[in-house]
Amino acid sequence: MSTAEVPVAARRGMSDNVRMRLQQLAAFAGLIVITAFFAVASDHFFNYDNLVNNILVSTVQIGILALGTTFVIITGGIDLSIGFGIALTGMMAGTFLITWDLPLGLGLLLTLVVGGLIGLVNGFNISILGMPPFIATLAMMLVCQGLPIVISDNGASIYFDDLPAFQDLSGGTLIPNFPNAVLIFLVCAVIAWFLLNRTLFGRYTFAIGSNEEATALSGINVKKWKIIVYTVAGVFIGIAGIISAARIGASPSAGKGMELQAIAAVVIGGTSLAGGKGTIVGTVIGALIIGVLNNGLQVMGVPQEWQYVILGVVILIAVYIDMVRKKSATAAG
Amino acid sequence: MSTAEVPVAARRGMSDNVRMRLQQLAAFAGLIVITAFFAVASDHFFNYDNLVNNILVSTVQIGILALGTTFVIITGGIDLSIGFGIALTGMMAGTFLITWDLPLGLGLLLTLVVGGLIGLVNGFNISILGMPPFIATLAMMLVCQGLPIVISDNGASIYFDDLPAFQDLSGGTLIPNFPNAVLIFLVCAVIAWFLLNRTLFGRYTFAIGSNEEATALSGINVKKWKIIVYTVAGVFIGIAGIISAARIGASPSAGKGMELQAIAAVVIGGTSLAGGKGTIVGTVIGALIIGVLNNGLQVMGVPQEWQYVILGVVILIAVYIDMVRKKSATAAG
Amino acid sequence: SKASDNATDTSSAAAETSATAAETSAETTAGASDSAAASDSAGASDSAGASDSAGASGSAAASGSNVEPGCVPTTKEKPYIAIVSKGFQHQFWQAVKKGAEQEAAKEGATISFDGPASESDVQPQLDMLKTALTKKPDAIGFAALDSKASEPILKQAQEQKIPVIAFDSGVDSDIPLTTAATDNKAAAAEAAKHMAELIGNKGTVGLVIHDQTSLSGIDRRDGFVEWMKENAPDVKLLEPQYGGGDATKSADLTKAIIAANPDIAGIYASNEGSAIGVVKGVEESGKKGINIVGFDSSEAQMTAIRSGVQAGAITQNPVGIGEQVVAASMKALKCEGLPDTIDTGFYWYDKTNIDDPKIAAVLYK
Amino acid sequence: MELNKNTDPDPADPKVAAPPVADDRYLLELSGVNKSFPGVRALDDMQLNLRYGEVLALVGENGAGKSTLMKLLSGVYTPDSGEFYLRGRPLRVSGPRDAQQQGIAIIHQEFNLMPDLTVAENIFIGQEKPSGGFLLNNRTLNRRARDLLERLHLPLDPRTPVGALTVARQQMVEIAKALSYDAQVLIMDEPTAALNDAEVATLHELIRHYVSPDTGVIYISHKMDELKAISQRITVIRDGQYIDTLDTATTSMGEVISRMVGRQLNVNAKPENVHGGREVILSVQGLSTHGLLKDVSFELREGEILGFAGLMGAGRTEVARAIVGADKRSAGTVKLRGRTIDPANPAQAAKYRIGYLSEDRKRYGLLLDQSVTTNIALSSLAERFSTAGFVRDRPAKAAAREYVAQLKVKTPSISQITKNLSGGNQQKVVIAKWLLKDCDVLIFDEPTRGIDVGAKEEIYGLLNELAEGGKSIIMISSELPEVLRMSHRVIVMSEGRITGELAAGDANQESVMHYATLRPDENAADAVELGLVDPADSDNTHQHGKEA
Ligand SMILES: Nc1ncnc2c1ncn2[C@@H]1O[C@H](COP(=O)(O)OP(=O)(O)OP(=O)(O)O)[C@@H](O)[C@H]1O
Ligand SMILES: Nc1ncnc2c1ncn2[C@@H]1O[C@H](COP(=O)(O)OP(=O)(O)OP(=O)(O)O)[C@@H](O)[C@H]1O
Ligand SMILES: [Mg+2]
Ligand SMILES: [Mg+2]
Repeated sequence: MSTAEVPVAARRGMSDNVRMRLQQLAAFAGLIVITAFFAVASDHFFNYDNLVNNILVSTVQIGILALGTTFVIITGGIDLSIGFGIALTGMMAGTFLITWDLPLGLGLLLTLVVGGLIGLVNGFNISILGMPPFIATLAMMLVCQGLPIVISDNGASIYFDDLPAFQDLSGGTLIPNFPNAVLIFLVCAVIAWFLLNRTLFGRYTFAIGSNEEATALSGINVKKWKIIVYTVAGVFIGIAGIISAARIGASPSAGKGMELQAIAAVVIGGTSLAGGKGTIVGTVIGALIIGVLNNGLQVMGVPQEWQYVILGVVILIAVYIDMVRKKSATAAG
Repeated sequence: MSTAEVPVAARRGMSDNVRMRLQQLAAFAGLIVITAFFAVASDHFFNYDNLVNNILVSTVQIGILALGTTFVIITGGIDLSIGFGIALTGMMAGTFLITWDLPLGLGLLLTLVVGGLIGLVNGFNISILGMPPFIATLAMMLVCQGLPIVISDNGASIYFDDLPAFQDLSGGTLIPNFPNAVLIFLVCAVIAWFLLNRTLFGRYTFAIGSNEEATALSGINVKKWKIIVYTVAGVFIGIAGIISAARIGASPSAGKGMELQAIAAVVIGGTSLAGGKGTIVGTVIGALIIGVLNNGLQVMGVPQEWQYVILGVVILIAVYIDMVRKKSATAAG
Repeated sequence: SKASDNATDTSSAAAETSATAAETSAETTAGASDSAAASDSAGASDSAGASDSAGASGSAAASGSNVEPGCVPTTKEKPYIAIVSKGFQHQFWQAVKKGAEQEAAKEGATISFDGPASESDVQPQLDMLKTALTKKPDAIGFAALDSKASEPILKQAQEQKIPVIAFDSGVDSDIPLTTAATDNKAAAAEAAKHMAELIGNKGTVGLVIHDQTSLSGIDRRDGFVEWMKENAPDVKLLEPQYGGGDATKSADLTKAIIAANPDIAGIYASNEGSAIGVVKGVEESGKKGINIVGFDSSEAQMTAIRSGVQAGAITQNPVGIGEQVVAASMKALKCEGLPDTIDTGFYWYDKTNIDDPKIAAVLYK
Repeated sequence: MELNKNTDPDPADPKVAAPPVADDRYLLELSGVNKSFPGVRALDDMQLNLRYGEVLALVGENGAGKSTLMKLLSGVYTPDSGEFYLRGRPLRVSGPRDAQQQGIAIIHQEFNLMPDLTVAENIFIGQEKPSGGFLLNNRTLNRRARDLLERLHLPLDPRTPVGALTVARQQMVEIAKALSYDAQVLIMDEPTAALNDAEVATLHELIRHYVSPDTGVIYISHKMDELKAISQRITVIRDGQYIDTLDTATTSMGEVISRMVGRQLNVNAKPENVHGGREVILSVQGLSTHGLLKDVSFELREGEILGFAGLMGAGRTEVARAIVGADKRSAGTVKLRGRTIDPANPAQAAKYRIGYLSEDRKRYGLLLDQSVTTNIALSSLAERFSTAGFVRDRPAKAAAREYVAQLKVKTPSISQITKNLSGGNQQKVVIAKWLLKDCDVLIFDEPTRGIDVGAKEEIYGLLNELAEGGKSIIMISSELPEVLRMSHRVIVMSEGRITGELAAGDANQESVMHYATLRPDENAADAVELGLVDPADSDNTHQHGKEA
């Protein structure tokens, strides 16, 4: 009997991979379609400068937040603290590097630690105290909204003009004509992909999201791994905070509202808020879709009130196309 | 065998009711503690005027949104469009009653219809097209952010000074010293409670959230009921929009950010974002906790940046207390 | 919603059509200089504000000499001016947009007008500015949320020989050819001055500010606070509260403030949304005799002022600002000289002067 | 119809062979049914017919297509092709609702219950009879439920949330729900998988009362001995194809089995008894929980298979959960090789090389939306398939393939999503997970639930190999024959107490049932027998057990 199955198995395995590819293709297709549309609709849209220096650069922060949040969402959780987390980590970077005038490397490290701590506390509240992720991270969001102003001098920003090395983290170009911010985003994406697909951490992330109790009964320390997941997400907040500060200086209101956009990017990328499913590639594509839409509509000179409306409708359509393809892909293969 | 088993079963049944009661008690206890604290901390806090005219009135809009959202969240969904939904329904109320000068009753009815339509579209996208609720309602949120400005005359608010009957919906006092807005909130709460606990609609709301597949296999038309759930939530948006417009005039940026607060109120009230569990009483208490905290901290004159931080921490504590009680309640049974 | 420092005000200056609006802008500068004299003599509280600002923000219609180095007059018959403002959703910005559109129609230019959803969205605004640049505009109008942060992008504009006209609040950089601005701090100080007069230089005053972290919020808070500290030490200022420019939230804040300070003598509201909220809050609290000093202009505030619920308000001239941006841009394109700053002024208005044509011209609903 | 009335089958005596069939016209008739899933031909020209008033048993290996066929009848799936007739009239089922309305009720193999709803709400979901089409009255609903449950002799409180019930009780809710429809065709897909003999008997009683001249039952089960007791005819299918339909009365089970698996099976893999000599690996003393357990003490020796018998709710699962730290212990110690251990969670238990296979595969066993490989490798990932935190997939896949072959898991590929496997094959995956992770102590809770006879033999074989290899196994099972056959020793529980311990020799139907039905808490005599009346230390329990 098993012999009888082998050929089937072969076939099955294939169609399975095919489906995976198709899914990502679908999301990707959505991105292509939108890009193509704007390329045709406006002659200012499709040029290296706009694509890289405008769209990519403007996508970096949401993208990096989305990467970290992908892990959280795959476990079935959610993280609302990432938006204002940028404000807090950014202001801390300012405090370390400007106010305290610490050496660059140390300052960056400490900033990432602060990010990690934000995540650690989230993880502790969720995993050990058993709080609903929504509440735990909402509370952290409020804390991250208040503390930066406390740190700041009456809500004033901190600037890094005397620290070009730091500013170069965003504006510099290790690769000619290719802003470091984008480079860092890509590196983060690769690392995230690796973590999710090649490590125990990634496997347990999926397992927890797909059935937490079963995972626990399989002898995996779910509590521990959940804390790690949120902490990793926190480190990504730190990275985003550093880039934000390096780009425009540390502002106590930086990152406001970015949590929704980042989560949207993740979900547009095909990751399920119910947990258990998700891809890094999808998240990157999701972030790009948002970036392209924002930029494209403005380049076309659409009145802003209509930009909101169209953005909403297009997101719907993009996700819908994606889903239809998945369905057909699943139905077929 | 049966004889022997009955007690066990009975035990569960009982301890279960006890648990339910304990839960609400817990959330309620949290509210009491917080209120008591402020009553002691400030001599301007605990008086009828502040409790009713300030706290309750300020809770009405979030409260009403939270009521509608409770149904959505119990089905395991989420609704982000409720915040700006207030802007859209409010502006429509203005358009109907001022611009088009329709009779009051008709204008109100149409506004509720608009709210219902917002929900209906959400429901359609989620239930029929199978979109993730987060995306579907996020898109709707964007639409509700843009349209009010489109409708408005260059973003100008619409005022109802010539329509005192309309303004009385919020400020008037059918019951002496008791603002109609609060009255309407209470009526909405009672209706919501009734819908959730005494009707087929409520029963299926729980069933869907508890196990959608099983509910469908039991022969329930899940798609239909989900659409109804979102539509009902939409009608509540309409009510909140009317009250907002009646109180302050219709502004294209009204309700911004209220979605998070409303959802928070629901979750603080013990409703699980995973679906299947939730109570109206809990939601009302949750909304009140938020209202009391905001007002109390302001009355105490706490600097705003600290208000954020404290709000976050207190929410954590309140929810944690609540959970500990639940746990102990469950452990017992 | 932090939008708009001078936020939310309106739009349908449509009433006074572009013709009147044009003369408005003329008025403004004039009004600025002559009332300068006025206020020097006696701090008469009619259109005095303008003078202070004139004083504050340096000579108004002064040296018209700024010209793009190596400027070549455009040949385009319909030049394109990209305007990136600080906000969008609020009436004030819609009014600026209105003025710009009117002027553009007159001068035969095309414009685009974008602004972030909230005034703390520094980065989204910079993304918009960069995007605007890629559209190769002939001139750029820009109201910086964070002037330091925008410096690098403005440099790009300079390199591309695109004249930049700053507006609303200064960009501390020499790139913009001119700044069509109003001085928020001075305007707030003017508000403080009137508040002090109204409450007889003593008593408790609450502040409902529209934004804690945006420049406009900070200036309108500090301008008010600093003036009081210096000139009316007996006035007790409460901890500022922030309502995000949202009328409902501001109303709730106001009621909490009144509850906590039964002896409150006055409340200062730093923008349109805040003002509407404060007025509503005071009404709902049922308290009488609280002096409300507001900011910006709208039907609601005018009604409140006429009815006496609100003492008065500072208004700036968003329509005028919008017109100035386009007018200045056109001048720049024609290589005509521009002054360092074009003071668009601000005005105190109350029951007494609300119908004075000079004021009526800069009020919008 | 009139005719049938008089020849109503007599439900009285279960032991007599199936009562005469009421009528040989068919109540339900299917032919030429095909259904394929991606990469799987689940049903291939399948046929089946059900007579009026009969109980038709449907048997076949795991993955043969039984559930799929039933899901076609109940409107879950739509057939690729095939003819369906109900009472001679063509039958089209557009969905679950439609199936109900046409008089077809089904108990699915996997539960379809709303855990957050009460027993009553679950039973009557869709038939609430709201007044005004809208208003509900919980009091009447609970009353209706109580009446039904009493009529069915099911020990359930209508107000209990279903999520708080054990598998066995959830199964009862499913049964009550299905019977509440009073449909003409009642489909039961492995209704007894989670039940033990006593409850099975109760269920069969219910079925006999249900069957009437114009109704019929399709009964799916892997427990061969049940078929004789309840069915009139047995339809056998294999690999999605129809094999044959046999008259129960005139057929031997051996024949049925060989038709099923297509070969002869030897069904006597009795393990040779391990004698006390071997060292004690696990020793549990005075284990108690807040829930139910009272002073549970026993020892597990190296290379031993220790059977746990008892009625539903006896507390066997709780013992297991308490040992691995899934539930809190209120008292008692657990010693591993004489060292006291106190695992706070299954993860720690796993570190001590103690593994627990849950009785509830859907809730506590599987990652349903993950692949077969992922599920099999999950427990062993850390120590076997990773270096420095990086996962090595190739060996994991190899291992998965190995077990898929050995346990004959019917799946198109090891990358198949587990949800798409048949129930029994899902169970095999869970077992593979624990076989792969080499633990010293394995606690198997209802390990063969839903597994076909052939595969059971494979698993028994593997368990024996493990035991011989020095592993120690606790086998909780509601299938007494299985316990008796596999165990070196049998421990019997009742109401959270150990009421008896029997050596393989002394263990038999009667002796086990005797201890399983002792009720020290209600019955003084039982208390005396267990020596609980005088506050003696817990050993007495065993003494008495052994003496018996
Ligand atoms: N939704 C599905 N998608 C893909 N394959 C499926 C699906 N459902 C069933 N199958 C396949 O169809 C075949 C028959 O499955 P089915 O559940 O009918 O078997 P079964 O006879 O009920 O087995 P068991 O005794 O284990 O319950 C199996 O090989 C299974 O893998
Ligand atoms: N997960 C659970 N949730 C709630 N109650 C439980 C749970 N598990 C067990 N119980 C309670 O403990 C009692 C013992 O159940 P348990 O499952 O341990 O018995 P058992 O001997 O394993 O019987 P079976 O497993 O056959 O149902 C049950 O009566 C049940 O009320
Ligand atoms: Mg099956
Ligand atoms: Mg059990």
